[in-house]
Amino acid sequence: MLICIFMQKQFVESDLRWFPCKNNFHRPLAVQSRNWVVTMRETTATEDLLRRLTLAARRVRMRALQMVHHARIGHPGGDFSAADILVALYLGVLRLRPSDPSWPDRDRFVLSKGHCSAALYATLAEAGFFEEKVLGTFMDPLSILNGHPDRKKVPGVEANTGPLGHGLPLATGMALAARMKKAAWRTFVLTGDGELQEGSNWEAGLCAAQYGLDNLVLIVDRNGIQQGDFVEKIIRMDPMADKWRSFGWQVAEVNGHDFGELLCVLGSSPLLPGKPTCIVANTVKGRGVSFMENNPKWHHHVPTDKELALALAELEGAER
Amino acid sequence: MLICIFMQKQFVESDLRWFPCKNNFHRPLAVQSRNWVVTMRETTATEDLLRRLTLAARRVRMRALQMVHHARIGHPGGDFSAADILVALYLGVLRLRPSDPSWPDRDRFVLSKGHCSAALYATLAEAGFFEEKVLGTFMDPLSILNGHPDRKKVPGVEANTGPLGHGLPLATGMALAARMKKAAWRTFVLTGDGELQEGSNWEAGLCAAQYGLDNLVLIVDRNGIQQGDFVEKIIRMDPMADKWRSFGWQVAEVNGHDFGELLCVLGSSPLLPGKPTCIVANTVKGRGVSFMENNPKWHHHVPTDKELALALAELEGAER
Amino acid sequence: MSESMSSATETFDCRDIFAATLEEMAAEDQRICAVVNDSVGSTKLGGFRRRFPERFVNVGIAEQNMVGASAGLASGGMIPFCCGASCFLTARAMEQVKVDLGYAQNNVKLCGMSSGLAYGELGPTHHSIEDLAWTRVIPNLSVVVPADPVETRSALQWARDNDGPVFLRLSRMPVPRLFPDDHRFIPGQAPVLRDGGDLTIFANGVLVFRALEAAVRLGRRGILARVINMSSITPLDREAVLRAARETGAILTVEEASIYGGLGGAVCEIVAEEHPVRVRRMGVPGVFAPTGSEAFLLEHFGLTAEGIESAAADLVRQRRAP
Amino acid sequence: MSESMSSATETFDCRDIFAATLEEMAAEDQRICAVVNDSVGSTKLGGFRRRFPERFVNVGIAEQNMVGASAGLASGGMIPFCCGASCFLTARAMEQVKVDLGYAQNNVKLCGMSSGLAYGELGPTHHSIEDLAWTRVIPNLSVVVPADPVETRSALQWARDNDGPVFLRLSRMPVPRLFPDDHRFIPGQAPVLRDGGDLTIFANGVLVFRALEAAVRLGRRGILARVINMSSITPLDREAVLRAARETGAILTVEEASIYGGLGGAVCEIVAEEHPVRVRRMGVPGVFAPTGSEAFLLEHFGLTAEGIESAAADLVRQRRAP
Ligand SMILES: Cc1ncc(C[n+]2csc(CCOP(=O)(O)OP(=O)(O)O)c2C)c(N)n1
Ligand SMILES: Cc1ncc(C[n+]2csc(CCOP(=O)(O)OP(=O)(O)O)c2C)c(N)n1
Ligand SMILES: [Mg+2]
Ligand SMILES: [Mg+2]
Repeated sequence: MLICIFMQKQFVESDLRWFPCKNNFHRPLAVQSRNWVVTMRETTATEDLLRRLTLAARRVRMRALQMVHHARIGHPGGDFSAADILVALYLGVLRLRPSDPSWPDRDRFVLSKGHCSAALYATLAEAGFFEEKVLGTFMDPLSILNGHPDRKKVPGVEANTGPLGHGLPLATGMALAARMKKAAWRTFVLTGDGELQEGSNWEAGLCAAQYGLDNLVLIVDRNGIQQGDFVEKIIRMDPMADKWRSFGWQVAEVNGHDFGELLCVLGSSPLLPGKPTCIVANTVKGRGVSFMENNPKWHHHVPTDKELALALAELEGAER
Repeated sequence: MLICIFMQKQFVESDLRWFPCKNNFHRPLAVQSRNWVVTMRETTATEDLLRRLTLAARRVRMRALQMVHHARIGHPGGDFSAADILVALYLGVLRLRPSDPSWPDRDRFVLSKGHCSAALYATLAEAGFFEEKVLGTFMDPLSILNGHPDRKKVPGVEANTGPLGHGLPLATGMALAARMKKAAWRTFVLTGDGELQEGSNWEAGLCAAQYGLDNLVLIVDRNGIQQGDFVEKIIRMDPMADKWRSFGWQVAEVNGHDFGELLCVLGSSPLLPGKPTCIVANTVKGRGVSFMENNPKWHHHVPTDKELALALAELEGAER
Repeated sequence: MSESMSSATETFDCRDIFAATLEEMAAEDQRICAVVNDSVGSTKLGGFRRRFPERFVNVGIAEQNMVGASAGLASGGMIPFCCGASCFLTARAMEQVKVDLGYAQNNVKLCGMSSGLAYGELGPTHHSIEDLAWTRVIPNLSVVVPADPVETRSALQWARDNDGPVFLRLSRMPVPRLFPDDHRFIPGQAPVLRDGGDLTIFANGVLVFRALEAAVRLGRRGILARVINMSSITPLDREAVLRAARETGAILTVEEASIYGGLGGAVCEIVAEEHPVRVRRMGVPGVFAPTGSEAFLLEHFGLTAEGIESAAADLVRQRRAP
Repeated sequence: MSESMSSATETFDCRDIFAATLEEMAAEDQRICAVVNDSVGSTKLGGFRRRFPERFVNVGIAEQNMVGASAGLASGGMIPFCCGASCFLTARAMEQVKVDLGYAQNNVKLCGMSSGLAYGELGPTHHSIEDLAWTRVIPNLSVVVPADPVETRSALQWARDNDGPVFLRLSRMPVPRLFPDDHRFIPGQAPVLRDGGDLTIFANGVLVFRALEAAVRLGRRGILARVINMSSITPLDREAVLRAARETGAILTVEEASIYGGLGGAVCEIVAEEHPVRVRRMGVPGVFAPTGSEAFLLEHFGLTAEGIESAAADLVRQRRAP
């Protein structure tokens, strides 16, 4: 299978440093275009792996929606746009030990868009950090599964998020810590696109670039929708890639729902020595259920019983 | 006299809207280059006007330094990099009535880098907002001239600044107010370059672009030095123009010590309809006194008696 | 949880009257505008945006700019109502609130929505229980916590007419009406809702009706509680506090906020300064809350009619003891 | 201004011992790092940067990221000392302090430099007099205001050894040494510096030596003042407060901070809850200061040995009156 990655022209393929990765499946082939180096990489990710991830992501979506339905609060739209990214990370990219969540050399992942805790919890259960049945307590009184993740309570959670704009500063600090300790772990952070309206992100962006944090990967869940409306209509964030480039980052764009692309790009991230990496993941909010897709209402709409049943049936029957 | 302005390629000269300006001296001539439209404009600013401003700026520098020496605190380096910009604004660009500081239709100016209050106060006195002798009370007990400007006390001051990163949000609000009131005033704001490390600026930058605030002009005092060191060594802010462009602003660069350029570009700002304007003013910190120029120490060094005397003598004898 | 009053009475989400009043005021006064941080739905300002699109500013998810730009709008002659979740509005823009509002005295009305424990199971990041302590220490800033729809409306109208920065701490949990239509919010005046001589309960916001219920229950046990609506935190009704100290000899404060530095703190400061008596503070006792809905958490922290009743009874017992 | 003690005694800018101790600790412990916001000079960390460049992070002028990245460093196993002017460190990053430090319990040591009125004529934007009220309401966060170089050093060492977030509120104004070399800062323990039975003065930071001077002067007038160093704001020494209430019957609090919600507020809360006595709070009385140096402003607000003396004498007089 061939994967395309778009990179800034000024960097040539020979600059790229490949990080060791669980599924070490990239074979770089550079192709010049007018404005871009289009890097074609052949993935050795087996159909089998891709199938496993697809099934896991389907379960994550189903559980997350059930959890939101149960709690009568939640953010299913963003859960669904992020589900494939989370599954690709936890089942295909991050070096982790679910049975030893505080293993010092683990890769770090920060869910900056902490309102999508349902998808995170479902993914953590899928990855084996805790038992699936815990998911049934989502937001129940005294549950460990608060509406936003709490690192003091939930195995596998690295940061207490919820207020937007905390994740990238935290991740920048984690990446600095790895450098100070000469440790090999990488730090990944997932933000929303609306979230990047918070200035704290740009403070951290400047800092990470100055310190050349090539152990830091920012993934932007670019679903084009924030809480109340389309991002474009509230505060436009495009051109997204230009912003990060002008702040000193290496940028790549991927289809955030294509496991081949996700595994290849996330697996070989950070992409360049001496620079932090930003991966703009183009996604669809509500992805996976026809009537939820690309509809701002589903940012925090709680499904009715009927909507839940319809959605589950759609997900159950999904081919792709 | 010919003035060069550099603009983004995609905008052609015919797009430019000229705002009425006190010194209405521009005659656009577009010249294409590879990446830029280089606009040559002939200024009709008389030698006389330029001479007046030069002398005023010299007085502003001398007084500011005396004030800092008197108070035994202050920020002379940034006072001096901003002096020409302040003088160009107050004596050549802003529509103001010094005898009626709260005239509703006045142009607004916010000194976001409020630590350079000495230069601001000296310029306000020069422009006639209050008597020169008030400057002698700089930071004295119960003086109206606090270390950072206070709009409730000082005629002509629009905003209480001091903490960096407040000016652009404030100015964005003022520009929005003008639009809501269908008023013609323009809002100008001057920030430092180190100051732009504050995320609040980028929040406001996004907002001003979304609302197409073409009555808002940001001037960046790009002196390359912040408090402790060169900007480049702490948190690099270059490429400065690219950042603002990717945030949706129209950008021009000028020599911040050339009154011809300053009058021409500030006078014709905002530069384009539908976009806020960012003017990157390339300046020298400590400009005007040989031993103060481009030396981080002078960010907040207080001159000794001898340094003061030497500096005043140099300024006094200055040609330009 | 106590049901006696709420079951009998219609309840209101004060955000509705908030939104309706703001629209009404905007129709009358061109200077009124609204500023939100991607919070059109949660502030219920969809109607405002439809009717006055040119006076509606959504700054996106950016609270520092939200408060800073509101100050700029005010300095340009507008009267901005700057509306967002109280937890972010205050904490994320604390320095803008201090400098651009308190110090520079820009005429901005901060509307902190869904304050206290309103966001329940969304957790401590979304609880706004520090906001009273945080804002009370800022000079020139009025701090108001309305108790019902009538007071919410009146406080908004007062904020419009008062030239100066105001923090309106609004809630989401449905509350019954406590005041007659013609009730007026007056800063620094704390109305007595029920008189009594055994102790005084100072409450505000959503807990006022629970305090009243507690007083009813206490009455049945022969304890006469004075209940005072302390919606005006800054300025505070010093006299009401001192009268309570002198006349009832014991004070209970009840707030949907931390017990440190807020209403309880303010009352203790006055009492200790001028007429020392025993004060017990009810609220969130210096911890981050566990998972649970607002109703669950209020119960968890004893902030129910029963909880208030028993704390009041204890206090009176202590007082009567030697 | 009172000169009697300072003229006789050598004084110290506590930032020097702060910087020296931090370097010493960093030499011993690889986990210690420093984070600054373009404040190398004002934090006196030039030496640290030279000796440990790879453990020194200058995030530029960006306080939200400064605190957030410090939390990330802590979660990655480092012990970051996050140092900047107290006014910006707290206000600009209030939510990061609440969420990333208090709630998430990341092991960050916030060092608020030049707190209180230290920046004098730079004005209210640079005064950090709200920081105690702001930080005291955040659970899990220790709040410490050392009084002299010995205590500054000991508090830093304690902060290193205590796994949890700490706010160290440091000052710049030279102060004499108050403690012997072997004095140890112990959280929640407020040492009695001078005993007396007529009233108790709780002070912290740069005002402790002025309180002691006041006590000397009061002694000459036959008033015996107990002086207690309340450097530990969270946790607070409840027992010391209650003993003071019981044994001396009147309390004066003295802090280089707002009189709302800080040390004074904390003491009033405890006293009103358990043993009501009269408390007078000295500090900045709910206003933004006029222009003037720190020394001028302290005098302006009565925060001198004479001012403390006269407030204490008044309080004792009131108490003795019927
Ligand atoms: C500081 C802060 N302000 C406001 C909110 C309320 N809020 C929760 S989610 C959300 C929209 C987020 O949009 P985006 O980042 O695009 O996330 P996604 O589309 O992936 O859900 C908002 C405004 C918040 N959580 N934090
Ligand atoms: C929020 C905030 N953080 C820190 C400071 C301290 N400070 C005052 S001036 C300054 C450097 C400013 O550099 P720059 O913006 O480049 O200004 P200029 O060079 O024009 O003086 C700093 C860090 C401040 N005033 N506000
Ligand atoms: Mg989105
Ligand atoms: Mg500079």
